[in-house]
Amino acid sequence: MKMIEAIIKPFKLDDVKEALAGIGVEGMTVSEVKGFGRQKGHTEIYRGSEYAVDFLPKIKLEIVVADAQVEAALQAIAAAARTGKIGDGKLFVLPVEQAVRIRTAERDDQAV
Amino acid sequence: MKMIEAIIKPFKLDDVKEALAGIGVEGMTVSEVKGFGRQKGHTEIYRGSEYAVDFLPKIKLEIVVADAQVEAALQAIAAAARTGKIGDGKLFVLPVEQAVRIRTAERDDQAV
Amino acid sequence: MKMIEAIIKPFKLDDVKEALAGIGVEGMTVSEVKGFGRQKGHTEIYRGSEYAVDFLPKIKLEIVVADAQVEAALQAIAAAARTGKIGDGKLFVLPVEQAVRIRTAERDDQAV
Amino acid sequence: MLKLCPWILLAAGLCLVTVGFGLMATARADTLPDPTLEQRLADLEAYVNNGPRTAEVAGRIAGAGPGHNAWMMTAAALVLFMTLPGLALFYGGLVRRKNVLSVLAQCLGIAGLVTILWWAVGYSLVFAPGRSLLGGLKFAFLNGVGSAPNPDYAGWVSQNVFAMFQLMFAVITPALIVGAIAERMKYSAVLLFVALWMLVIYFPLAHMVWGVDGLMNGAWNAAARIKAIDFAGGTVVHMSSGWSALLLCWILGKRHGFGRVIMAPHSMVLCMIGTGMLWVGWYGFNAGSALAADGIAANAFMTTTLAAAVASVAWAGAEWLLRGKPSVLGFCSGVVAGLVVVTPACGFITANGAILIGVLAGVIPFFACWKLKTWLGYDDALDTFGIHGVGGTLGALLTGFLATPEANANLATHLEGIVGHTLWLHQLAAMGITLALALPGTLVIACLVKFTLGLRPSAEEELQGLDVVDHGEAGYLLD
Amino acid sequence: MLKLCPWILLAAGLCLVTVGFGLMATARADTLPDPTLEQRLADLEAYVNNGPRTAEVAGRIAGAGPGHNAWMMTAAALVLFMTLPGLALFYGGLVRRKNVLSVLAQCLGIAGLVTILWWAVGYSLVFAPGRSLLGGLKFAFLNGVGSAPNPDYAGWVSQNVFAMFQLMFAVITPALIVGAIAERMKYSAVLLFVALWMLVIYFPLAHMVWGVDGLMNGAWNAAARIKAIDFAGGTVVHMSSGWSALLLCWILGKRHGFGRVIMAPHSMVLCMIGTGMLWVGWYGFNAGSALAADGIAANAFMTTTLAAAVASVAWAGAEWLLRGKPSVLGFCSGVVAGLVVVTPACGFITANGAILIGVLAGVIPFFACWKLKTWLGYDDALDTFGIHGVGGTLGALLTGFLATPEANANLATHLEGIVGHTLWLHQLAAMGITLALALPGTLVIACLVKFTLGLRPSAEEELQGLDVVDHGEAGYLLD
Amino acid sequence: MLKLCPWILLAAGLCLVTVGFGLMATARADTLPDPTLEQRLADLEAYVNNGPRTAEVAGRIAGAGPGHNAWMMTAAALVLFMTLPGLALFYGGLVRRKNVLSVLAQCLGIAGLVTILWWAVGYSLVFAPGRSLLGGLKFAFLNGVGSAPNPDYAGWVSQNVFAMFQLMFAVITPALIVGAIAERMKYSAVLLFVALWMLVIYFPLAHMVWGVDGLMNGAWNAAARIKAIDFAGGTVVHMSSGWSALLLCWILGKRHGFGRVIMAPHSMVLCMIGTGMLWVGWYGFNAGSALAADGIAANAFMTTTLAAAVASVAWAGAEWLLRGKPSVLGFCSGVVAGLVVVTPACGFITANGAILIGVLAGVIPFFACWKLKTWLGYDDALDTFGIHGVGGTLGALLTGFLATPEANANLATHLEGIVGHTLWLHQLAAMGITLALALPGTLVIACLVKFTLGLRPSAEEELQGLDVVDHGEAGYLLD
Ligand SMILES: Nc1ncnc2c1ncn2[C@@H]1O[C@H](COP(=O)(O)OP(=O)(O)O)[C@@H](O)[C@H]1O
Ligand SMILES: Nc1ncnc2c1ncn2[C@@H]1O[C@H](COP(=O)(O)OP(=O)(O)O)[C@@H](O)[C@H]1O
Ligand SMILES: Nc1ncnc2c1ncn2[C@@H]1O[C@H](COP(=O)(O)OP(=O)(O)O)[C@@H](O)[C@H]1O
Repeated sequence: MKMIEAIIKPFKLDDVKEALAGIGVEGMTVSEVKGFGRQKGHTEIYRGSEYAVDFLPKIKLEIVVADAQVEAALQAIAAAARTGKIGDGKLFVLPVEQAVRIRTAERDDQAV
Repeated sequence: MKMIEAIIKPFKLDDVKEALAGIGVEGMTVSEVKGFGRQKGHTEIYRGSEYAVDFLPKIKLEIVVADAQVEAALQAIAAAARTGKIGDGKLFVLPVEQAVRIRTAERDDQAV
Repeated sequence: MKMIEAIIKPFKLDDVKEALAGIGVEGMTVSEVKGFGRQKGHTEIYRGSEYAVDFLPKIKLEIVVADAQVEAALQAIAAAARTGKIGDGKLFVLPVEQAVRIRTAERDDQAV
Repeated sequence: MLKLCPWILLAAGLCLVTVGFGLMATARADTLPDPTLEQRLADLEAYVNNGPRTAEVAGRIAGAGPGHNAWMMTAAALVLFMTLPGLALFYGGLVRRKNVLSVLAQCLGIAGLVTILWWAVGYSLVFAPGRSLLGGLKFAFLNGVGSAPNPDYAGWVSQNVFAMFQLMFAVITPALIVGAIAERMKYSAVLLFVALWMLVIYFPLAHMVWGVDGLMNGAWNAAARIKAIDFAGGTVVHMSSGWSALLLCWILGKRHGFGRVIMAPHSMVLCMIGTGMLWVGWYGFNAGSALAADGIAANAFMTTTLAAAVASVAWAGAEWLLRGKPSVLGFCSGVVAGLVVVTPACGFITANGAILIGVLAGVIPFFACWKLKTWLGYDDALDTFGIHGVGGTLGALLTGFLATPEANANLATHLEGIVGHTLWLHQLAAMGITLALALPGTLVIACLVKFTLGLRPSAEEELQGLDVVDHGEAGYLLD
Repeated sequence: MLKLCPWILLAAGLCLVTVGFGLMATARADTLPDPTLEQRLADLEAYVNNGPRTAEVAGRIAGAGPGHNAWMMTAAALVLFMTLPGLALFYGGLVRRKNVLSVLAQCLGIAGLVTILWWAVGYSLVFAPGRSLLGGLKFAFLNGVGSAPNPDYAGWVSQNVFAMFQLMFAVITPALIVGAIAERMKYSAVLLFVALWMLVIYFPLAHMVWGVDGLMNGAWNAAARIKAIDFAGGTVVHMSSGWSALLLCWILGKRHGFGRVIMAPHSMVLCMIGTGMLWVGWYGFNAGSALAADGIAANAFMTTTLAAAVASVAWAGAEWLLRGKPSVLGFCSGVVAGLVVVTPACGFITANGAILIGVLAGVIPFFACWKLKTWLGYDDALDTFGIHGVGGTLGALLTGFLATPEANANLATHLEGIVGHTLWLHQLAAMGITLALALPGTLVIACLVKFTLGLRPSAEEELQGLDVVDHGEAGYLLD
Repeated sequence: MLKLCPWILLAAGLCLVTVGFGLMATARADTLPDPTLEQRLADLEAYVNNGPRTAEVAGRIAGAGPGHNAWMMTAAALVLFMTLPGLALFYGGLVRRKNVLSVLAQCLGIAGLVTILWWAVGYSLVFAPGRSLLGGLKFAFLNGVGSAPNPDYAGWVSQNVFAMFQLMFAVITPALIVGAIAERMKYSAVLLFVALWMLVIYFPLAHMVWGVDGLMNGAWNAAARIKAIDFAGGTVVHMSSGWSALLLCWILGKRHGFGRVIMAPHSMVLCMIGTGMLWVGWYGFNAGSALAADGIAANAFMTTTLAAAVASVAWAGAEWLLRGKPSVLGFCSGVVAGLVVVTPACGFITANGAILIGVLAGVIPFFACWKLKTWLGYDDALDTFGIHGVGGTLGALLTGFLATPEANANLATHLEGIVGHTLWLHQLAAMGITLALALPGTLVIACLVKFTLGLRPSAEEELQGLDVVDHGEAGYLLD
């Protein structure tokens, strides 16, 4: 099993979810994060003070899939999340050694 | 060392924390996430518009433990977090290659 | 490639960012988390009720770097984040098997 | 679906009834003699002095007086402001995030429901002449309640404005109860409970205290058996709601996880906004209860200010001494406690009386919330009993000791010989009657609702939060 | 940078013009005879009764009357409160987090812009005597608008207070439109649109309805061709803004992602705070429109309360029946709908009329927002049309049927024989004229803005949110 | 624990003192002759005109007049609303999330503390007759301050209402200082500083400007050495707090991380809500300062509206021109700046004067906040100096040039020959005295507090945020 950690633009979440559903991946865990990278932020000005807001809102998805599904999932996410503009985000694949479904105590591939 | 990533129902956090303390694990990092999975969300209606809120609030725990403690921790978390109802969550185990305690620069098993 | 997961004190974020920039690391993903550990929280009292707020606000950084950069990055972060007081945080290093830049479909070391 | 029947039916029923209801033309015998210049002058002076009109002549002033009407419209709007959004925010900020909308919905629903009841029968049962325990039906459906003043209550204020001013009191009283049962009572049950509570408890009680022929209207009803006084609602509003709330939250049981889970306020900021609005609105409540922009209103304005400010300092000061830190919730609680305790007294006491009330209002409810609640172990979620029950009781009693004709000459009319002597015994009697009506009444109503609609949501629903469960909405969407 | 020229230039231009403008000394012929005691008494009674002053003598009362002035200052402040922060919060809570400041900025900008227009020409074009379609320039730059009353409108209220009271109406009307076009219109375009809309639509319309020689001022202008009545702005305020909003949001097009992305309110709590403020402020709007603290104001106060409360119950009740849950947004929408529908009627109807209005105001706009919007497919983001357009239209019509001299004796002056008979036809005519002015006017103005400044931000900007794009700020910083 | 002694002791001490204090019976010699019809009429007319009562007869009007009392109670409530929750939100929204409650607690604590001081000695030191620099102790503990008017100030308003109205000014003035020192001053130090500041600076200054025998009360004290005018508090309220704030924040030093860390407002939404409330409440402040619902109040209402609106447009317009985007904070800052600058002038100027004030109020404080602060490098966290210090100074001076008897006939009484000529020199003198009192006073008090309680929390505490450190609470709990 692998965990795919995907950092994407917030408004692409629905598209990515649909794309994953399309290849049979229905489970995932989502969090709001802030990204630093090449994409430039904006400036906020409050009376005398200027602040360079260099963090940008991003969505992080964690999706655990069986090894065989990894490549399909990467393709699906990348295709759905791409706008072609800087800041589209990254996909990282991490190894997962075990998985447990809490409700049933099923393990590993059965668990996700 | 391993990192256990546990996705649980929010109101189970206190129970899980106690269960972990019970086996000597005192450190962890918690974040609020949203889960998609088999568990169904609810519908919100605002005047003319219906929205299927299909993400559900979950708590994510990250706990780094020595290899020997992994199984005990998994058992403890699963037992404490289980309600038997759909949506109880998952446990994932990821390998950790190094750990550093920033304050002391201690490394690896000493660091957690 | 490795993912360095750094848990630090919130007000150290700017220092850490600068330190990483100093060794050429410009990309990272940040989230707000809560830490449990040795550091003690505070007590909040609302009329008749006392609550021990034992979670503490922390910042989590996820930074994916090439294997060769890991040690330098660990040093840089630890130096910048250290106050010497309890609760300074941890660094964990996890293996990353693949990386993709969504915009260009570049892979692995090119992607980060 | 079925569960909302009581409410819908009530509203619908009342609407239908009114259709068949003929509109009474206000007959007016214009055969009185013309006034002399002197009488016309006297009438104008009566307006300025808020005195009685010259009777027996066809006065040239048709209706209400602008200064008094202006103030009473302002006051009525201020009292509405206390509930919407004042109290809703004060309470809404104190619950957990998942229940904030349920509190707002309860305040909104109560405002709507009570207005309908008030229009249909409530105003009449309280303020129409009747018997000493309950008013008549003369003003049902607000018939005959026009812009002319009703001299039984306020000679220079339009009766429709008076009726709306009093409506706002009827709205906020049951809304106070929401604080005790927050986070764990079904929405339909709240509404049904409130509807019955108004009919069984509030309307009779308000008539007894403020009705022209009410049993304990010591200041205005010469025939009152109990010569008690209650300027703006210590018994009617705060004791009745506070003690009913205690009983109801005891019947209801504790919130799941009470004492184990963190149930801290999700937004002290909202709570403080609500507090500010309550304070500002309370000027309408207290100074408005003079029913005129006269010297009594002016005095009530001052005593209200002093009591609120001193109590806030006293409560926060007690925290500082006993716990090391003064909290925003402490200041806010003190403000509200000071306002509650001064409510029955505000029009009858001097500045120094108000200062004393402020000190006691800061300290005694503080102990009720801090210690009493822990000892007795009830889950009064937002301290309705600790503040309104205890505070209202304290205020009603203190009024008995601190009221003085020096502050309000009316006390020398029917109450000479009582004020300053045995008044406090009459106050005790009034407090006893309030409890004798509120407690058994609440018990019966709560049981009735429990065995029909049921009082509580399922444990799962309670954990999920009432916002989503009862209203299908979320308070905040932060992404 | 260039884009803000219209606005800056307008303001700057007006400022310069006024420099050369001479201040008119208010000449006063003090050669009238001294009043008798009887006349002095009559003047005082006229003050209390809000009647006409004794003419032809040198009355001893120099200016306005304190009771009426007090109420009108309060009312004007309340109507400002409706917009800032009331409406801003009501709307601000309903948009997504990334656009909340853009809504606030629109309300603030409109308040500023309209005040400048009002000072320069607006007040004069509406309330100076002129022709039946538009007032004159006598009061341009508020010249001659002092503390003495203008007996054309309110004999006992200072004209400057009257002017500010009416300004607050002029501010909130275009701000209502913001609800329809929220989240997707450029800030500069909003301001230019509003400036033109005021000049072309609001000022003429308000003159026709309320101007002393206005075309459809049935109650006060004996020469009015259309004998319609509109107490506080059903046509002028709600129909004009509601229908213009419909057209504008149709010209503008839908928000990106409309129907696909979740566009739920980011803070129902803010929305509810705003609702409470709107309700409280609306007493200034409706009861203030009596322009005195008299019996008509008192009656409007009552009808406003009843309609708002009943409509909130009706709307939430409809939700409960048809969808299983009453929502906070339902209660809030019902409150606002009730207030909108009763606006043109409030000073002319009885309590029972208000109850009927409440029921219809809860049900009909509910269906407009629930079904009509879906059928027709326009993106009226926050339901300006569904509530103000539909509600204003409904209210203007119902006024024709429910107005009665029993509630307001003034209806028996110029309108005897019409009220209770053909009044509704006159109302229909007034509604027709309102649409005939508002719709083509909006079409032309919107096109003009579209082809000069452009109406919408780029898709990318819209996705990022208008707060950052148009104002360089974020609504909340939660870390 | 020890640290709160000053405050507790103060409160407790005052409470004790009052116990021994006898209540003065207000003796009244009723041996005056009966009034004639003519005199009774004249009295009624005096009420309507806000003129002086007929002396030397036993007038039939016992106390205050309802229209004026109604307005002044409303105005006092509005001014409280400015602080709680208005200013608390305006400031609370501008700090970082971890300090929001500390700002609210400072506003609440100041409200309580100042009320106690006011009751004990403050009202008396300001408004009891005394010497030109400070009032006497006649009204200590509000003794003798009843519902009868005090003709030295307002012949038709109850003195207790007048005292509460003025209290609200005394509350908001030190609360303004909070903006400069936000996020970095110990709570106990804030309270001690404020208590001393009131005694040493505010009470004398307010007496000099508004006291019946005050040194610079040009409008009402014929014997005033400095014939300056200040309608609603340009010197007393805004200059005194603004300049003291500058000095205090300079003594205090900068926040940790100033200029390096993002210190952006955590909630512009709260800030805007507060702004709306400030604007609405300011009508009580400015129009209320007429101390009657008369034509002067009416004029002040108009000028206040115009200045606020124009300044908001000017400030945001300046941002738009110079930085490309108009911000919500810009509009809000402009509104407040406009209100500040027009405060001393509002009852003395015409509409056109108000427009001019609006333009300057938008532009000059904007530059102070934008450039001056950067040049001089002080950390005036929320721009108390930039807006209140600079704005108050500007307003006091402009009043010297723009005041005109055309707007306020009272200017022709004691000030004929000065208004329109050398008035601005008197204004300059008054401004000088204000600074001469405020700056050394603040320096001494700040040092005193610094070397007893200490001014700042530890760096660690400041980083953690004052909410948890000083109050043991969190502003929001979002999970
Ligand atoms: N080395 C990295 N480790 C972790 N996250 C990264 C890294 N580099 C970039 N990111 C994440 O990816 C997001 C997009 O990266 P960015 O460099 O802005 O553009 P692009 O995706 O087009 O290369 C960043 O906002 C950040 O969240
Ligand atoms: N493949 C997955 N990868 C990551 N997280 C998952 C995955 N599947 C489920 N989850 C997480 O686990 C939670 C519970 O899963 P769900 O399918 O709803 O029920 P259950 O835990 O009973 O199987 C989800 O809300 C989601 O946060
Ligand atoms: N075993 C662990 N797994 C994951 N995170 C941990 C673990 N132990 C500590 N942490 C994180 O590190 C933070 C700091 O740890 P703590 O024990 O308080 O102090 P120190 O860093 O000085 O050892 C915690 O708040 C928590 O977020």
